[in-house]
Amino acid sequence: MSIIENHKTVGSPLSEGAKLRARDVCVFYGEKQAIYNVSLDIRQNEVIALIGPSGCGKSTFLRCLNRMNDTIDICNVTGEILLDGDNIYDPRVDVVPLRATVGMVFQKPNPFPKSIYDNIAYGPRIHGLASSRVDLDEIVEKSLQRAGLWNEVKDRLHAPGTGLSGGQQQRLCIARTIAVDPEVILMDEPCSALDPIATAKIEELIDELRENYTIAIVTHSMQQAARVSQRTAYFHLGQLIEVNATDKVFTTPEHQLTEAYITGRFG
Amino acid sequence: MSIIENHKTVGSPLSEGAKLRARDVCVFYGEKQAIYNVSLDIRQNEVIALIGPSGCGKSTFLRCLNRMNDTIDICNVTGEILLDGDNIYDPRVDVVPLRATVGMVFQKPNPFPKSIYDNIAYGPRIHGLASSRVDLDEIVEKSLQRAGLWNEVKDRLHAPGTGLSGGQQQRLCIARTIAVDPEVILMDEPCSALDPIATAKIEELIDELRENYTIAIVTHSMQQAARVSQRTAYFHLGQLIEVNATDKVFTTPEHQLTEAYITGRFG
Amino acid sequence: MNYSTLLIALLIALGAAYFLGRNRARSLAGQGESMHSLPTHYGALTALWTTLPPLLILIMWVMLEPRIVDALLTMQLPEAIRTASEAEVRLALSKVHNIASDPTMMGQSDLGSVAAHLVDLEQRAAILKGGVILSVILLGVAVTWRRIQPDLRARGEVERIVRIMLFASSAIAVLTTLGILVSVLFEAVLFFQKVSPIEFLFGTTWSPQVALRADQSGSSGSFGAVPLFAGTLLISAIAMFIAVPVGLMAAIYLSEYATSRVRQLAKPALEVLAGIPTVVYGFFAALTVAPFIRGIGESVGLDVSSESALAAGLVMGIMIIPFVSSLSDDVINAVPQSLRDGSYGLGATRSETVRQVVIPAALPGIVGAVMLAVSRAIGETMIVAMAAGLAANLTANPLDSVTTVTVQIVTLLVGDQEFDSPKTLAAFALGLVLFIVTLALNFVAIKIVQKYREQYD
Amino acid sequence: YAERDYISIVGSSTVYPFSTVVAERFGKSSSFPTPKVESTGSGGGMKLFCQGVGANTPDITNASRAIKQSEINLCAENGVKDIVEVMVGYDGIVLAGSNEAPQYELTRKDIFLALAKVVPAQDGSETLIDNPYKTWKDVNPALPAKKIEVLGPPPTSGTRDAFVELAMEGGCKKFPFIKEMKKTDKNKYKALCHGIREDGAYVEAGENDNLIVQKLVANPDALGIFGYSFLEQNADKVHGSIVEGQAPEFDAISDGSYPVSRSLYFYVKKAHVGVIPGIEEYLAEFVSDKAMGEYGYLADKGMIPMTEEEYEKVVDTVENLKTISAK
Amino acid sequence: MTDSTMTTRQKVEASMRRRRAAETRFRLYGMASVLFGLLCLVVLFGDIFSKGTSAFSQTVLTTTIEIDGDYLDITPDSSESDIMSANYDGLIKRHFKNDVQPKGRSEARSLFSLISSGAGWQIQSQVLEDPSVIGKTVTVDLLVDDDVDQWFKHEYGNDSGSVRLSEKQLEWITGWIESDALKTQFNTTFFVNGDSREPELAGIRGAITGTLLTLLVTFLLSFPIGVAAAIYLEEFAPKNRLTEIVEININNLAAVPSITFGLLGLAIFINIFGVSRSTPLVGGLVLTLMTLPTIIISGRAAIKAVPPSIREAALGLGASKMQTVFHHVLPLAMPGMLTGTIIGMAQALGETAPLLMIGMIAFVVDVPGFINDPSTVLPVQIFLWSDSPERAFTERTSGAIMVLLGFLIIMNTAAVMLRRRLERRW
Ligand SMILES: Nc1ncnc2c1ncn2[C@@H]1O[C@H](COP(=O)(O)OP(=O)(O)OP(=O)(O)O)[C@@H](O)[C@H]1O
Ligand SMILES: Nc1ncnc2c1ncn2[C@@H]1O[C@H](COP(=O)(O)OP(=O)(O)OP(=O)(O)O)[C@@H](O)[C@H]1O
Ligand SMILES: [Mg+2]
Ligand SMILES: [Mg+2]
Ligand SMILES: O=P([O-])([O-])[O-]
Repeated sequence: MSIIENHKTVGSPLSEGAKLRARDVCVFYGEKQAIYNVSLDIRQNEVIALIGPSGCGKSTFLRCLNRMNDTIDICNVTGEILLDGDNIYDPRVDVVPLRATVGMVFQKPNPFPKSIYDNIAYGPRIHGLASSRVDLDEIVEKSLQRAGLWNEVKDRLHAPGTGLSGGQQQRLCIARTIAVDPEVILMDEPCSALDPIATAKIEELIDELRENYTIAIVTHSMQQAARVSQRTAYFHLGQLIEVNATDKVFTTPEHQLTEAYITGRFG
Repeated sequence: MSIIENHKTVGSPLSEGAKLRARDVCVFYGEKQAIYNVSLDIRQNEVIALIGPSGCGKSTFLRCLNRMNDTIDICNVTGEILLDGDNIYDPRVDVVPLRATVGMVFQKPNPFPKSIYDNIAYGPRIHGLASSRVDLDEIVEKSLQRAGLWNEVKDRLHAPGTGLSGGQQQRLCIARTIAVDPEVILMDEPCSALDPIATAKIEELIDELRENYTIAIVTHSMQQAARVSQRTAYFHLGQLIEVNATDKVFTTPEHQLTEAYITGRFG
Repeated sequence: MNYSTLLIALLIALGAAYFLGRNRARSLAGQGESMHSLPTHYGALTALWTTLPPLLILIMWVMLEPRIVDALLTMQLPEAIRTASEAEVRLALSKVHNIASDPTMMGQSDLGSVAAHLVDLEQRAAILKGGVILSVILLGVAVTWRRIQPDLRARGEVERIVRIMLFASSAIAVLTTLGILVSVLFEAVLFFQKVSPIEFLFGTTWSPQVALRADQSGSSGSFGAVPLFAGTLLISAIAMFIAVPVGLMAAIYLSEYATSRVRQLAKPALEVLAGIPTVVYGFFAALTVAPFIRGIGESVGLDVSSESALAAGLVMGIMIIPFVSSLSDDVINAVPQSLRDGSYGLGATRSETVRQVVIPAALPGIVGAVMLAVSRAIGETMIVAMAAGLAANLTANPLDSVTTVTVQIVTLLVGDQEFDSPKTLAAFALGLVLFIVTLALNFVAIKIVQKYREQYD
Repeated sequence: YAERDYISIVGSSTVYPFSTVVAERFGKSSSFPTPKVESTGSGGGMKLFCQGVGANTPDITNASRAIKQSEINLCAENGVKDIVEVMVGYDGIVLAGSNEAPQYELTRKDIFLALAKVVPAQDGSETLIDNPYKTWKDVNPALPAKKIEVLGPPPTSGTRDAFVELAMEGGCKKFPFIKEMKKTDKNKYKALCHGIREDGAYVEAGENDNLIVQKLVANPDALGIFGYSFLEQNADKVHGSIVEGQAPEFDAISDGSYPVSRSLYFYVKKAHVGVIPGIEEYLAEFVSDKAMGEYGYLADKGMIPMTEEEYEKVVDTVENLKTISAK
Repeated sequence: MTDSTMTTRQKVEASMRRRRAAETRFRLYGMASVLFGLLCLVVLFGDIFSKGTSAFSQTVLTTTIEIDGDYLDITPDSSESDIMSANYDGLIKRHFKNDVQPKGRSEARSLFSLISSGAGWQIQSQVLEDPSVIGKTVTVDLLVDDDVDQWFKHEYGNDSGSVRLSEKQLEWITGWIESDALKTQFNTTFFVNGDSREPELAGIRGAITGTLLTLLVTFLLSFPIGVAAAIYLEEFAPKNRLTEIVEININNLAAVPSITFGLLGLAIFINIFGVSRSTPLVGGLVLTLMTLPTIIISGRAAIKAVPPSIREAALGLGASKMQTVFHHVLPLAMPGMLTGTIIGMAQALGETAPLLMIGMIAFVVDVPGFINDPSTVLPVQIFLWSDSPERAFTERTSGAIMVLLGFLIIMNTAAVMLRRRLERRW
């Protein structure tokens, strides 16, 4: 299944007054191109789901949005990404406030080798979000609660975060991210290791967060995409094939590839 | 929701002539008990799904079955686990052939920092499964194909395995495990990072493997459990609550906790 | 004010400035301003600006004060001395200093008045110094205090300063290299004017027996450095032959097999080996190991010289075990457990896991450790001088006595020397060539590491 | 230039043990601080000494040989013009063996034949051949049939220079045709007489004399070359070989009948006298009878005192601070 | 051998014999390596201890002596300098002359040589402390000469030919032994005195102080600079040709013979910056240059070993590069950096060659008070003593080595405890 080099995204990738705008973004890992000319707007207070087959570049694209790709030596990004109108790839931009504003939950849970408490408290501490110990305790508790982890860990807050189960680690990382209260949250498969109940809890959280924040979520579960997102973007081999309202994508996809993917006829 | 200390598993955890039998297994992480008196038989040529809320002990139990828990210092296992009638916790047992016989796919993908080829070839090499280079190439190709990764990586077999996307890494780890051709395969959420197509591919693989092997799979997706498994075991807070034929569990669960979990009424 | 008082003052200023800056930021934030950075960043910034400039001034002062004082004193010296040779002036100055430090002598010398002047100068300099430093401190506090406004990017500024300090630190290491190169190069060039580089590099006879005195003589002396390099190679090879397997296996055992108790005792115990003075190793090698080897050799009918490369190499190997073992143990320990799990899960034995997964993942660190050990082996002198002799034999037989480049450098430099004799200059030429050779060695090592580097995670 | 109130001494490691005794006694019995004595080797000491004048250069340098003209020139270039040379005494160089081995009776000719790189052919002709001798008996039938193995200092050492000049050259000259050569081809003569064999019979064993002593104990067949004071201290372990019929004993070295001994010196920067406190007093202590005299404490430490006549001259030099140029 | 009809299990079982053997062998190699290292340590320690313990005792001669004010020409009211310069040696000589009655001058000399030349100073310091003893008769434990000390301590000179004492001398000594005047006591001198050329007066206090000061300077400079350089090179420096050259250079510095650092120190610190010779300051500076490569190299290896996911996690939360490094990478790399520091400092603690060039191989009697007083260090003291003719220095050399090792062990223990607290596996 080969696709044209310069595919034009179908649907409505762009929109007025968006919070985040990606324009003609290409990403290379060394020689290998992983993202081809993607343009996509993400609106304030919306949840956008990024879906697509494994290896199609969802994580890569997501990582562009807060310049986490900078940390990979061989990774090279071209194009523009504007946050509230400012190009985040401008050399004068300080990535630190950027990343504090655009938070990220990674695909593989990566707790710090510190206590659970310190894992959560780290962000608020460096950003000076808590003025006192009590404040901080509160932030930690609140974040853990919202991530649905509080009950499981409340009596071992000072045990190492690395001693948690897979799903617990994932929720810890979510809690850690929301603890710094970013404006945009990027989530790379936040529920992949979670049971339905925990998943529901996180989906609830996403719904709740949407009121004040902008969220981009990578997911493999179409049900989840359907449940939490307003718009869905479909990636294929590094290209953005289609962006549309979620119900439209799942009921009447415009592009044949999207259709093939969501109906499971593939490969 | 508190449960009685010495819960008796409902359903049919035991069965004649099983391949793997767990008897009264308790697991402790230091002081903390993670598994309480679990007894469960796993039959030859069956796929058993382990489900339950995050942190309930699924991974822990799975890791007992090939003594992967040995690698965690503070972890302590009591009870008996018999493979083909031999207690694998017998001090005289050598874990090496045991683990070659009972293979494992981990929850977090952990490719070796080697090339994709070497990741797969590692097992066959140490066990001397391939008598020639050609043999080995064949094993590698076959395993990657069965894990649905061949097409994506065939032209970069000598690129590092750590440079793959999350889902690709997960499939790499599956391929690595089946490359050594174990008799029992333990899979800890093998599809958590996979898109529906790749998931379907893996489920197909599981179905195919079942003819010759015994498989235990941890999953958070009830649909998946329903699709691939013959029996389902439900864990809750370290206890094995119910074991029954999969369709029975999902249609008429015996235990109220199971019912609460599969209907999503919980917490 | 003397220097220790000033240093204490600086320390106090450091603490005070930190709190001042932080509290100002806090109070601004308390007034509802949204500060760009955390209060601690403002504190750190204030602390840096109040202590760094005075510290730099102080260092300059330490270096310049004696020169300026002496220049001023020189003008006070009697005409006769001042116009005489520079040596006279220096002598007089030394004398003035000595008189000044002993008040009873003040009146007894014609230089008494100059000494009194010196005492006076020193007092004034001390006051001036104290004043300058204190005002710079206050200036720093004041300026930074005023600069603390909501839009001051304190964190960025602090980080820039820290980054400069980090850079300066690594620059020191590079400057050291340059310094060494310069200090060796000049004299090496002089050497090569006397002895042809061809002879030096390819000659196979090393016998620096040249005359140092007009009334004395030696044989003409030959400076073929090949035997020295061969000896260095031989001894280092023997040492590495001990240290690498033993050290690496010990590291593996400690990090992968041993209980944490054993590890915590054995690792530091092995580290003690690196700190035993080399004299001790030298005596041990010369008086215990060498006769032992000789005894064994003779019992099987081999002709073993009483000084052998083997004895020195073996003992040197023991000395550098901890370089390999401890540093490797650290990097092995840092390999994530998930990699080991992956391997065990496939049914690999511990040793297979170690050899094929852990070691490759830890390779860059291990190579670093081994290179450090090799370096130490090449640089060691005492053991070789005491146990392997000083005779430059060109041989690959470990039972023969050999010598190394470093030993020759040291003996040439501490022996009876003369600044322009090729015998002394040879030390510098050897140093230069050794420098180049090890540079090449390191280059190769880095290339190997880059080629085989396996980045985990 | 910071002030310095103590005397700074550098130089020979051979003179170091004697110089330090004086320094220590001087420090304890006077109101001056104890001088600092560095062991840098004679050449290294000279280099420092000749760097210039002033408190940051040493006042005195010890040497196990006389100062060289080139060094005097260097000193002069750097403004060190007036140097006082003080002879300290003698140092016997011994060829010692383990007490478990018999005492050798050697002549300088034996030593030369045993250790030289090239020797006259055995047939008595005037051809020179690479040293063929393996055992002492080969050299001189009167000696035991033991392998020639001599542990001695490396070519960079002053002791080696002295040994070569005194023992080897002395033996070398016994061959008339070589002695002739001195007049015709001085360089060849020296190369011949001073060249030590490098085939393993002469073992360059470093400069730690205690180590050589202990190696001799471990290896009784070998001989070692070192200073008399180590022989004296270790008389229970090693003995000195007889050279030219004379054992290395105190009196024999003192009166010159033991042929292998050299003089030790130190040099004083006259310009520093009066600038650095205590130099005169230190010199006085050094040349006092209780230190340098026949029964002085330096003799106790193994230094061989000089003759009465020489001593008089030294005392005179020191009292009048006679510089080298005025000599 | 591997038959395609065999099942995996059979193939694995078939390979197990060989692999188990390999495993056992591997494990044994590991254990043997550790044991070998420890054995070497034990042998070296045993060697040193067996030679060195006797350095901690000293023979003294108890005698009753009259502090004869007339002979000494002092009274309790004399000035301090008069008391200082009085002839105590003469007093002691007179005392023993009267006591033992030697015949003739040479016998007297051999009698006097049994008493340490420090005995006079012993009396002197006693009188200085309390001038009222002048004119009284006091009992003192006089130090004996090193020959007597050696003979007495080592079971009367068990190596039969102990010819350093004459018949007559042995006779006197035996007399003292019979009257219980000769005994050994703990050698406090060894710990409170500076260097001396008389073994019985020689101590290591100066060298210990010098070592402490020198290492303090070394540590205070090399640790922060080394860590900072490692951080800069690994985390901040752009990865290009230049940094590669820098990296190679630093690795290369580790192979530079240590004496070269002495040359450099001489050229820079002494000749250019005018630091005085033979001081802990210049010694510390030179040793800093020497230890830096070790700390930098091990520090870089430790930083490299921190998994990138940790950095990502911190960066993703909006931590700056600097914060990521100082909050996460550095703590995780600290154990490795400490190892490098331990080894580097241990090396600095045992080093002599570079100190030669900067004048620390020296005879310094007075204990240094600060980093710019002339001083020496323990390894130099050991080196100098090991090359002294006097036999009694042999045991003192070993004694000093024992002290050095004690020093090393204390230093390491502190660092090791710190390291243990910081270590974790992830
Ligand atoms: N290494 C460890 N040290 C201490 N406690 C642990 C460790 N690993 C797991 N636990 C605890 O044991 C319990 C069971 O963990 P386990 O990993 O088996 O859960 P799980 O059922 O696999 O959950 P998930 O679906 O989230 O992966 C949890 O409470 C977890 O926090
Ligand atoms: N560090 C890297 N180096 C080289 N190639 C990489 C790297 N990371 C990702 N890639 C490649 O880039 C492509 C896109 O990867 P990406 O991680 O964005 O996929 P994804 O859509 O997130 O897939 P998944 O759902 O499996 O996580 C893949 O082909 C992958 O192999
Ligand atoms: Mg991904
Ligand atoms: Mg799990
Ligand atoms: O140190 P020396 O010059 O006497 O060998």
